[in-house]
Amino acid sequence: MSTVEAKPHKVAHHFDSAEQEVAASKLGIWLFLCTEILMFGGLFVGYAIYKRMYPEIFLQGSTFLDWKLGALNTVVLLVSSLTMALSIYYAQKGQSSKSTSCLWLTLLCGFIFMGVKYIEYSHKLHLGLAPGAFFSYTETATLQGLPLYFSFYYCMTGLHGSHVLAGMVLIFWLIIRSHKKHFGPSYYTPLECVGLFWHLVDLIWIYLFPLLYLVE
Amino acid sequence: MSSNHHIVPFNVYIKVLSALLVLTVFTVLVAQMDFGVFNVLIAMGIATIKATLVLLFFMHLKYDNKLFPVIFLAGVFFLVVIFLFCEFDIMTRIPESSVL
Amino acid sequence: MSVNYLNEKKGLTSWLFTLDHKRIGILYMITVFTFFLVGGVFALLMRLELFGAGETFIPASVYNQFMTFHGAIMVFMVIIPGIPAFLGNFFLPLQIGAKDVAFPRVNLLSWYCLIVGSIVALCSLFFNGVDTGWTFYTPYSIRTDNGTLWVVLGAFIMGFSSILTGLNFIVTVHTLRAKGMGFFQLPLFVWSLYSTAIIQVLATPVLAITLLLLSAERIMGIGIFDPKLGGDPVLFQHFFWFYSHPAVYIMILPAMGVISELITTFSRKTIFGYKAIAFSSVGIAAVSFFVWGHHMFVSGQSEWVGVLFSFLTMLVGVPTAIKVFNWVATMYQGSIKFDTPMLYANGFLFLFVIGGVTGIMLATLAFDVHVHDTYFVVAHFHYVMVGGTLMAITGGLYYWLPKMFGRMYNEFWGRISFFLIFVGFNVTFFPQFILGFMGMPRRYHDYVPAYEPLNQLSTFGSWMIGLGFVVVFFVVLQALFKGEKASSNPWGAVTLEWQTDSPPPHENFHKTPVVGKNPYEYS
Amino acid sequence: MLYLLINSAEAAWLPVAATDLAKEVDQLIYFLLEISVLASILVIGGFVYFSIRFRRKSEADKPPAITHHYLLEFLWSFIPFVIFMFVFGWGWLVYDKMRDHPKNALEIHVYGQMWNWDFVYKNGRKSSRVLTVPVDKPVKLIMSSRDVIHSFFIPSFRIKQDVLPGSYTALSFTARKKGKFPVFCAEFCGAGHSSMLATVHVMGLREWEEWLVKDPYKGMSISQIGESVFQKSCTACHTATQEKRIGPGLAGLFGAKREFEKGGSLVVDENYIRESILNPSARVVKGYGNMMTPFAGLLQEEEMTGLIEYIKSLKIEQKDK
Repeated sequence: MSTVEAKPHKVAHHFDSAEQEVAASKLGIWLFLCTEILMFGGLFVGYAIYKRMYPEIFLQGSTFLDWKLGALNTVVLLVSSLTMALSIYYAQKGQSSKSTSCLWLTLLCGFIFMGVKYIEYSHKLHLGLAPGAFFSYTETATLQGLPLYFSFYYCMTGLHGSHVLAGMVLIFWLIIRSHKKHFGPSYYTPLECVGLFWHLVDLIWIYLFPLLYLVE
Repeated sequence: MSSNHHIVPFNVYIKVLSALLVLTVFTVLVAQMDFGVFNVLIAMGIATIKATLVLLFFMHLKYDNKLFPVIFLAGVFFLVVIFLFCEFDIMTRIPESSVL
Repeated sequence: MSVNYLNEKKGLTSWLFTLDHKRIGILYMITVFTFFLVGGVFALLMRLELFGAGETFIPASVYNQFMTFHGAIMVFMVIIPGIPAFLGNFFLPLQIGAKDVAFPRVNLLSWYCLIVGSIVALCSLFFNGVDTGWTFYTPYSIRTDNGTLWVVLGAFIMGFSSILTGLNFIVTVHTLRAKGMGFFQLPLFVWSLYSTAIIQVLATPVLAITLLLLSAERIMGIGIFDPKLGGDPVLFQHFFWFYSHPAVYIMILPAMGVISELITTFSRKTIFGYKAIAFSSVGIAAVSFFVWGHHMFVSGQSEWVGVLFSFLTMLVGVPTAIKVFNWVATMYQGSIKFDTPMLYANGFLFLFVIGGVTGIMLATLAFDVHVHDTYFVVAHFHYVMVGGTLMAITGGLYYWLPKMFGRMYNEFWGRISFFLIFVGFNVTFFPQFILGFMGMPRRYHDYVPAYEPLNQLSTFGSWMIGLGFVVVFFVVLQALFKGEKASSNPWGAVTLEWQTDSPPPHENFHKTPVVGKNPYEYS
Repeated sequence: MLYLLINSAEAAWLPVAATDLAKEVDQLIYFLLEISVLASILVIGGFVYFSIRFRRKSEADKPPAITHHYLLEFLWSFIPFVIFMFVFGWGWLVYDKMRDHPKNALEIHVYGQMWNWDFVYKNGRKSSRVLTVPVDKPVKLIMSSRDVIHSFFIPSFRIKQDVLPGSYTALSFTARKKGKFPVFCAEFCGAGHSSMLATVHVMGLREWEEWLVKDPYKGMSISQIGESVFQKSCTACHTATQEKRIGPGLAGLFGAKREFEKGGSLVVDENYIRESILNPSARVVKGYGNMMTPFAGLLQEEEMTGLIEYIKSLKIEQKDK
């Protein structure tokens, strides 16, 4: 990381042109997003089925969640989506230091999100609101099937959280490359691909928030 | 090179974010009220509007290769398929009553 | 020998870190055949145990582990990666005139996913093994020994291997076709791989989440599939088969592609109904997502869903029938030469027809109720998976061996291997249809004495298959080290891979080909 | 090998059809077989004939380029489609009859557990491994599992249904033949899967009514009661000798010293046997898995006493025959 000189991107040997390379990368990342949707989707389908089977359990479960924290995290992720998109915008314009700052902001949002998540998790685990077999909450009377709600809560937010973490690692990698001036108007494919992934993580949270925190 | 790619204007991004934030406030407000069976539908409707905004502008679907929305929707489609079949199964199972 | 992908670089690391799709294809070949050997030994041991009623030489708990390992290895580590990741990796870029697949690094990563996944799965041996069958039905898989967790996680990781391969193929077909090659100039093997890739990308993630939930079930007792905590075990079966039924088309579609290539080449005649075969591949891939419930006719799912799934399953039969008829029609008025690959192609047709008609039988509701989970089902899917896919892999191996290694195999012993495998296969599995009618359930370590004669016959057959594959192994070894040099196009085939050297150079073609005609024009 | 074939030809086919529905299923099976054989002969015969007729005569052969033939292609898509729809409809029809549970049926509860079948009749009579039903009377089995998924399969009736934990499934039939018919478990359920067998005993109505009210243990000694409980509930995993199966053999158990998986050891007495039956996971013997289903609530007091006395009476046999 000693030199901060712009390094022009070299098209991989098996592509004829840069356009072909970009097209391939974007098609690849969209297919990957599709697999992500189906993977999360399995959980959503399970959620929908059990919510219809046991509506009372899900209603009672959601009262244990603090919608304010959920809303805060929603805002954080939305803002991070903006900064991610702006980072690409500045790269397209050739303003690479602004692009890098936007990436830093995105990473910061990721940290805030995980911090809030940590507060929520530790509070619940402290109360004994753990998934499935580890459920030990006894302070107030609860429905018999309540652990099932928390199984879904932890599986869905856990899988989502792990994706946020993965996204943060990728963004950190982008920051390093951005400092080395790898990106510019002619080449910003990694920014775009990681960006798409990050937006998808945001997209999933857009659904998770009302489903888990606001069910009536 | 890829400089011929469409650059979304700066203020479009800001408008989209504002819309998303407004919708977030809206969904929280709506959740305080009771619309009976429509509760879930409204919540999911708002979420879908938000998701569409993210897809179209942040994820550039509006300006990009038309194959990408097809891929994305294919994923959603098969989710709907697995959901419908499973629900159809569970709802049409005939419960056997115990007689002992 | 001139410079080619085999001798261009030397040393183990040049193989382990290679980004060349051809070398990765060879890595897959070695992996798949190694696992095939292991899975095959388990199969032989199982058949040996079933030689007589009562406990022959291993107790039920060990037998169940053999059964599970045989199933899991053959499904996840042999047939699913078999044709796409081995033959597909090698020949897809060659057939479309590309220098490589779109993402060579991802391609290598997918191989490592397979390796890491299988190592994780094998770790289960240190935790009392696994005895759930490859289907991991809950709640049994939640209750039984801890080895299950490792196999489930291993299968999860191997799923990524499959997803990444599929993703890579779709992008490659879309972006890297040679100039002048439209979608309807693609060879049919490519069409079949493309259809397979769609299934891999769309279905495998659902398996991934199912297996993740099953792991969570074992670690934390989340209860989503456990009736004790309010979960529904039948829902697990829905989720599982949503992947695993399309998965059988991941196994058979590429085999159909190989057969299309073999039949047209050895009949020296253009394929009959190119578009019908191409579209039926995509059609099968699409419909395959709507039929998974036919594994569950007696599982406790509702009658209406059963009827719906039975109907949809019948629909898959139509494009499959179209393919078979088109292959037969291709042979009409051809100039047919029975080299070993063509023998395998004909063997495929023979066995696949039987596998196909029994498939229609099984899709018929009332019929299925009697033979469901009996040896009839075992025989049916072996006719399709072994008779279909393995015949195609072996046939494809003989067909492309000259291209891959620049050497010819021994024709006489090639044919011997075919006859051993073909006859042995029928001796092994045909009696199992009858056992199914008699009512012998599958996954039985022991059976009532009335089933003994047919089981013994079946065991004899298994030895013949085993011997047949030993012959294949030696034929391949002999070809690799002592085989005659192969010309660039020993069969007179017309697809692009035969227009470059045998073996091909690092970037496949000395001059990037330009395509101006349909893929199977013999003139 | 030929000897084997001839020898087995007689027995090697569909088991005797003991209900009207089974005969209907058989008709469907025979139809499917006939049409499948016909189709296979057509296709296989076709390409075998082509293979011979159109062999390569010389390297200069110039086969015609036939790319398609719409009428033919339509026909070989449409005709199979019609046949498939026909068998689909037929299969549905018969399946619908299988799923039809008559209102006035005699209801019997069935419980599956690793690895045994228990049957409970309305008057409280219980039996294991033998399901006794009257001939010519509709019977409905209401089935559930105590542990994992099993499947109740009666080949002679051509019916099968998975037995689930946590919910009920049902199976109906009207037996037309007296006699004993085997029952298999058809859903993999662990080490004892293939020994999870039972028998359907179809008898005359009068005979069945007598059986229903008979005290099964009448005139038996305590130890004989134990033996009959052992024979119907325990033999999938235990033997009355020292031979290990899924669980330990029981001969010579009483008074022997056992070491446990979790450490510790104990000399087997009445209390330990009782605990091992009612709550087997409490102390699992070294070298065995925690597999046994708890029998708490499933045994009457006299059966428990009987089992203990029976196990006491099992002595190690002299191994010299």
